Amino acid sequence: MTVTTTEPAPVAPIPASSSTRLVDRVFKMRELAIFVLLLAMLALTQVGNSAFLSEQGIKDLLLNATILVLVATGQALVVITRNVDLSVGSTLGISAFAAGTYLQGGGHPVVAVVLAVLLGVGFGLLNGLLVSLGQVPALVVTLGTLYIIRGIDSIWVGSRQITAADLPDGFVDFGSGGISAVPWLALIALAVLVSTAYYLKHFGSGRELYALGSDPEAARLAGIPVRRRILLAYTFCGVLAGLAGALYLARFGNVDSGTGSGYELTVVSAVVVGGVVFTGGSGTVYGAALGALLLTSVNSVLPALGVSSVWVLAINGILLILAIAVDRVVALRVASALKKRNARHG
Amino acid sequence: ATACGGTTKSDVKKESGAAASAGKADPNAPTKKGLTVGFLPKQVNNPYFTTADKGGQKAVEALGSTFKEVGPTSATDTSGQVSYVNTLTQQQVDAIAVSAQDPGALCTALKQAMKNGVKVVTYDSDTKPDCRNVFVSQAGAEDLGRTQVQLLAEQIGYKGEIAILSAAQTATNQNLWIDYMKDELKDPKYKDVKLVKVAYGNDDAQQSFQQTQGLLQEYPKLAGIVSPTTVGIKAAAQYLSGSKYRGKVKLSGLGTPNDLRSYVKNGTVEAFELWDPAKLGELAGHASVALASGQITGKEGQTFEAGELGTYTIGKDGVVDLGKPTVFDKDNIDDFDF
Amino acid sequence: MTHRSAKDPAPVLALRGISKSFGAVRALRDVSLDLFPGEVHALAGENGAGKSTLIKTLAGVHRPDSGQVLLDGEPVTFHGPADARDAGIAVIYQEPTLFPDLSIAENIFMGRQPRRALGRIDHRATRTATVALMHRLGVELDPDRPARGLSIADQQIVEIAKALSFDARVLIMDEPTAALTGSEVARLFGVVRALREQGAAVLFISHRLEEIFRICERVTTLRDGALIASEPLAGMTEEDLVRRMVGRDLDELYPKQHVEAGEVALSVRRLTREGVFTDVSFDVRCGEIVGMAGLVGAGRTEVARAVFGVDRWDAGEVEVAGRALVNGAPSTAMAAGLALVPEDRRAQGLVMGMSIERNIGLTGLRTTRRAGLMDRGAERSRSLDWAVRLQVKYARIADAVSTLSGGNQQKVVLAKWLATGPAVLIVDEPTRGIDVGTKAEVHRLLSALAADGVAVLMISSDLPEILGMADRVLVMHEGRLTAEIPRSDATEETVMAAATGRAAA
Amino acid sequence: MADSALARAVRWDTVVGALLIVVLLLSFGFVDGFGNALNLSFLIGNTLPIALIALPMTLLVVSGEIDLSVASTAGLSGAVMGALWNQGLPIETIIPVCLLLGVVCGLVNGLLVTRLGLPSLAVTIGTLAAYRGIAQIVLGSDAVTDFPSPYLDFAAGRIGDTFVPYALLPFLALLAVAVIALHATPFGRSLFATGANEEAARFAGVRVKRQKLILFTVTGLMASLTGVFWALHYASARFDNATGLELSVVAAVLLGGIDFDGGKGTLGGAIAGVFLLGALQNVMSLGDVSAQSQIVVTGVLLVLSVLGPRVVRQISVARAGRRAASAPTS
Ligand SMILES: Nc1ncnc2c1ncn2[C@@H]1O[C@H](COP(=O)(O)OP(=O)(O)OP(=O)(O)O)[C@@H](O)[C@H]1O
Ligand SMILES: Nc1ncnc2c1ncn2[C@@H]1O[C@H](COP(=O)(O)OP(=O)(O)OP(=O)(O)O)[C@@H](O)[C@H]1O
Ligand SMILES: [Mg+2]
Ligand SMILES: [Mg+2]
Repeated sequence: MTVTTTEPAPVAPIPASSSTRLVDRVFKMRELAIFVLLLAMLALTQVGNSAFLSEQGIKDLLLNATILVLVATGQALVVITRNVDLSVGSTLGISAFAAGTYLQGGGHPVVAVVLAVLLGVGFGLLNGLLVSLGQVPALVVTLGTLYIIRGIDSIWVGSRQITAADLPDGFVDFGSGGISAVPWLALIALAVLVSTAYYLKHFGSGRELYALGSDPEAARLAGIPVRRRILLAYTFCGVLAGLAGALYLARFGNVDSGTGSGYELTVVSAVVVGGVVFTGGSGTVYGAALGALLLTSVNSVLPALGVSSVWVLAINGILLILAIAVDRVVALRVASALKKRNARHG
Repeated sequence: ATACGGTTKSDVKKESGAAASAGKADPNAPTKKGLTVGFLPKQVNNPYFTTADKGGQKAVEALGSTFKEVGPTSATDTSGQVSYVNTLTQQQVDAIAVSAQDPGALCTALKQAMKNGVKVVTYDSDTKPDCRNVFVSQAGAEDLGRTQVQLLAEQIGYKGEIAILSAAQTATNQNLWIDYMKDELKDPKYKDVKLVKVAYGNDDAQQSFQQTQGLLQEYPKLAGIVSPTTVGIKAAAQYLSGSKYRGKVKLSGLGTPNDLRSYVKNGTVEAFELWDPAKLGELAGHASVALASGQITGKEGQTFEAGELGTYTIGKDGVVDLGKPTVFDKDNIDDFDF
Repeated sequence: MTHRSAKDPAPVLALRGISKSFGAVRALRDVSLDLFPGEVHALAGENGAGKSTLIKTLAGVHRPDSGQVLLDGEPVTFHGPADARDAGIAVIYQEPTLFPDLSIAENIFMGRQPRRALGRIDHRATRTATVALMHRLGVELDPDRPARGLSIADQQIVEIAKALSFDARVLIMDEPTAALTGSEVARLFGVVRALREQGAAVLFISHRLEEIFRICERVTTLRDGALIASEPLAGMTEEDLVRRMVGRDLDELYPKQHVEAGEVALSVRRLTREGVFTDVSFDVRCGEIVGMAGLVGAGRTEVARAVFGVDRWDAGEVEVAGRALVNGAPSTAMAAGLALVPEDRRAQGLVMGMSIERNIGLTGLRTTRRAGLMDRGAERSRSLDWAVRLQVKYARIADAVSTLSGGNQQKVVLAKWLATGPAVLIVDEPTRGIDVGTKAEVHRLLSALAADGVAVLMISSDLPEILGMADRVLVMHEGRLTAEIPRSDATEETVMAAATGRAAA
Repeated sequence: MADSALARAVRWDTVVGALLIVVLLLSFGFVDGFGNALNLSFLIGNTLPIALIALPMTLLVVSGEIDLSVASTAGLSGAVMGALWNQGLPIETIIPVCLLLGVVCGLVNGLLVTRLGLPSLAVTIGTLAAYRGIAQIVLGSDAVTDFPSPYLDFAAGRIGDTFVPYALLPFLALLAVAVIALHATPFGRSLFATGANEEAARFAGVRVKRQKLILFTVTGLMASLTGVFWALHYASARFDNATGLELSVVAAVLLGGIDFDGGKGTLGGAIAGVFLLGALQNVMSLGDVSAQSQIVVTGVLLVLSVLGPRVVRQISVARAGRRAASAPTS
């Protein structure tokens, strides 16, 4: 009762390397779509208003995006693991204020940044521990910590505020300065972005973040230290939220108890527009950064075109939907191209 | 308008006039002690309101009564503010001093409060007149609107394009001021001044920031910006001071000395104005106690004592004006701390 | 070929007196097991006997309630799958555990990628190694293709490649062949033999007894979580093994009754879904069991999905009892009397967190209602009735199906569809992972259904099953129907010839 | 997994219900001003908008989707109501128009999700901005307050001197409909299946897309109903009405034990969550707890709502494990 007795015949090796490049290219297209959309939008605006892409204009665009890019990078990491951190806005707010208070008291700017980052680490760890040890839904937990951190911030800060006058000049100048059109802050964000992307692609633990977002149970069976990785993602997200807080302080020179509130929806939008899928396991930080750039640019484009601010919100929303729809269509194309290519009959 | 038998706008009568209480005012009634006055700002944690409410506290406590402050943490949480009115009513305070987030939304709750014997004073932002007893106005809206334009026009030499950076589109007082600004600009002496745009930064630092950028990109020849909101003027100042426009584009409007001190010193801002929020709160406190003591009811023409501030007379629709705003510049700014 | 290094009596891995309970269920009671290097060891038992639980205990997924795991004679405690892996134990779990978003290459080497300087991953080496593994298994799978969308069989192959990718001392395979057809099985066995020659210990689970006899030297039988016997296979017959597993003799394995075929119940005409299958036409009559054979990926499942309406078709038509079906609408197909037992029970057949009762009830939402509301009594009795008829082994009908063993889950899927009282029943790999006893039970059931006039289309990769049960055999090759073979002519040779495209019928 | 019986014993929705009752009882006894009819009617009236939206939201979340645009839809229908009222249209015409608008908003969400296959979270973050933006375009900076008093009285008033707001009665009717739809109909059953395993539901003949489209549409309808109610209750139609309400709804629904991965939860739990948060806020305000501290309490409650059941389960599992281990194995 044997099924078959034919012993296997050797199979021709797979012609692989060319197809790899194709896959790579096709997959990059997902980010490409957003990139093209962004460029088109900027070009159109430039046509409508020649001052838009002046040195100052470019600098403003980059500066506006910096903080969101940083937070979105951290968020992307968390979303890749099939979790979410809604508390980033609160963390940003409290660490910005902490850094501000320290600077107000005559502290050194570098120490202030470190302080903000450390606060970020603390809250990131808190979120990470709650989510990974408790194994409870991240959405609920971080919505909870969003409220908790914001509440603590409000109680601590009260009606105090920190203004540019309280900060060392060097710090504030750093926030708006740079090499011609490229602000220092944007360079920091870029460095963080590139190294995060490199880490995700080329290091084992980076790939494991994708794996456990893709299928947590399979990750456990594959011996991936799931809890430690989730903790890592949250801590990293907290670090970037804290760093973003410090940069926010430098950029706006102005923080109070409301700083960063409501930021979570913007960050999540940026990440989603950037093609990082909410069910985990796919997407890149470059995508998230592009999403952030797109979103903040919209806010600069509309005023520059003289669109009444009454229209801004509606256009914003419609653009957001457009961006995800385009992304989706491209993704479907990719999938069907893959299917055709890999069809086993033919 | 009732063609289909429905209820339309024209069927609804306009009500107006302050809700003067039934009882008569007795200007000589003794000031009651041991009252409780609840202050309900648009937003707690907002430095402006904190200063104002401190003034209120000073007045109320000086008169031998108890002060308390409650309020929502967001300036757009109208339902939150309504619940606080309800709560204060439940707690049977003697008077509520409230800065309304919305002219209509608080009405039902405030009327309910007045029905339960609570006196209602609005300050900074009014409700519909029939929903409160007295409105303590920071300054005549007309004064504020006109003086802001005058201040900026002087700085730009009565010549060039100007823009307004306001808060939310729905902010009642902002809109009123803007109307007066536009009216002031009709004066022939402003024939070379052109208002090109009203932008809205929603009292959010970052949005106000980007709106300022947008204004400058759209109108490269912009000579000046008026921002009749403390958040807006601060954000605009921060942007200008870090950009190539510092000192070239003039900025004026309403701001607090503490916020703008450094920008005045580094030349971004020449002069701006504001009333003293502490005094506004103080006056609201006095008005509350006077109402609760029965010295006034909110009718036009009644007068009451407001301690150091002097004597005030209630105007039309139950409005009390604090007085003219103060102009701050390099020379006097260090004399103020709020 | 039967080579055994019995001269080395020390087991690499051993279990001593292992017990494990899940709540009230005692999945393992005092079980011991020895795995010797250079030996393939079979683990046999009915569904729910505790085989997978035993494996998960060996792999560090479950901690035993009592008893010991010995590695090279030393007691060890595995705190997690990583510990077991580091000890050189490779495991293929019963249910594929792939990362759908990651490429096949990454899936295989996750956590153990070849490294370059500074601990960076060597992507190129990973790909090369994957290509080599695929070559060894004789399959063509693009290493860069994401695992999402792989058929169950391909997933299983990736799992096998994963286990082979590290030169494990112990290889544990929980029903690796359940989704595979003959040629892939043969490949796999070739690889297993090679590993055995190299001195690895292999633990192998399968419900296809002939496979056990083909590759194993020794068999351990479990029944109800208890150890029945551990003995050499030499000299045993299939009947002996079945008796150990079931505790009694088994009736005929393929109890096909002869039925006169009636009216055409299901008629598929020139059905095409671009890039997947082309121009497929066939009929199934009342009372007939039509088998559908083909190699993995031939497109059988895709045809079934399209016929049932889960996927849309691009051209052609489907009629049930003379009435044309709407394209892409499972609900109308169900209303017309069609039922599909899908291939992937976890993804398509069951709602894992839901109770057994409600899973079975899910196909009856249209019928078990009173005045538009759920009739819970009717739902329960319908579910109980079918769970009992299919001998599902459960503690309470309100328990989540996720607590059932793989085979019992399969029975729930069957129950869910049989409960609709279909006129046309399509079953896709109906006995995948089902033990011999139950398999005969399922076959008897299908046979009885056919006798009652139900038209049955049976897709299966288990050739003996097809040959034993089908009145007619349809064979697919690369998306086309290549042969229709009457029962009298159907042999392994004719079917395989058509399936591999070597002969046109 | 192994502990379904234990899991059932510590079902969070019953815990929330019990907690609500405890809070109410304690407040009656110990908090001045809580128990009187006026306060209770305020409490209920101010909680109703959240409760109204929580009804369809619960169903939506059970089926594995979410709609964050609800508050904007409510704002939009309020804005349209104000604009049309300013145009002189009769309110009897305006309200149906607004509800229809809500249906359209919901339909847009639903079509984007079901036809294009976009994730609902992303889509509704987009429409959250878009609908609010349209509201701003429609009504601009106006605040319309002069709605006819019979309507205002209905939306803000209560029956005699009781604690029952008029609006509570229609809400209870809607609640009953929603409870039956979710827990006693085949439709509700299929929602649970879809939420837990959409693929399997499709294979079982559930028309998943149509079902989701219906849910989004109903959610839009209920959101616009809430918008109309809001404008009348607070006698104020502005474009920024109900801003941020979506987070309150989500928080309350989560607190009520609805699992955002879909497939789990009860409507009773969700509504208990809504009123628990409402009651706690009321009590804390009466007790002069500052708004900032109230935020912290809300946050802590949310965290506890997921951590609590988890910890209880872990403890009982550990205990069961110890018992099993100590039992002699034959
Ligand atoms: N996580 C679990 N929770 C509760 N019960 C479980 C769990 N896992 C397994 N069981 C029970 O333990 C028993 C043994 O299951 P196991 O999966 O080991 O069977 P099996 O021999 O692998 O069966 P099959 O051949 O069907 O795969 C079954 O009764 C099953 O219901
Ligand atoms: N390029 C591809 N993209 C996605 N899926 C693919 C691709 N190529 C093949 N497949 C999968 O391979 C399978 C091909 O057909 P199908 O499963 O219908 O064959 P089958 O004969 O039923 O095989 P099996 O015995 O595995 O069920 C499909 O499940 C399909 O999802
Ligand atoms: Mg098993
Ligand atoms: Mg198949």
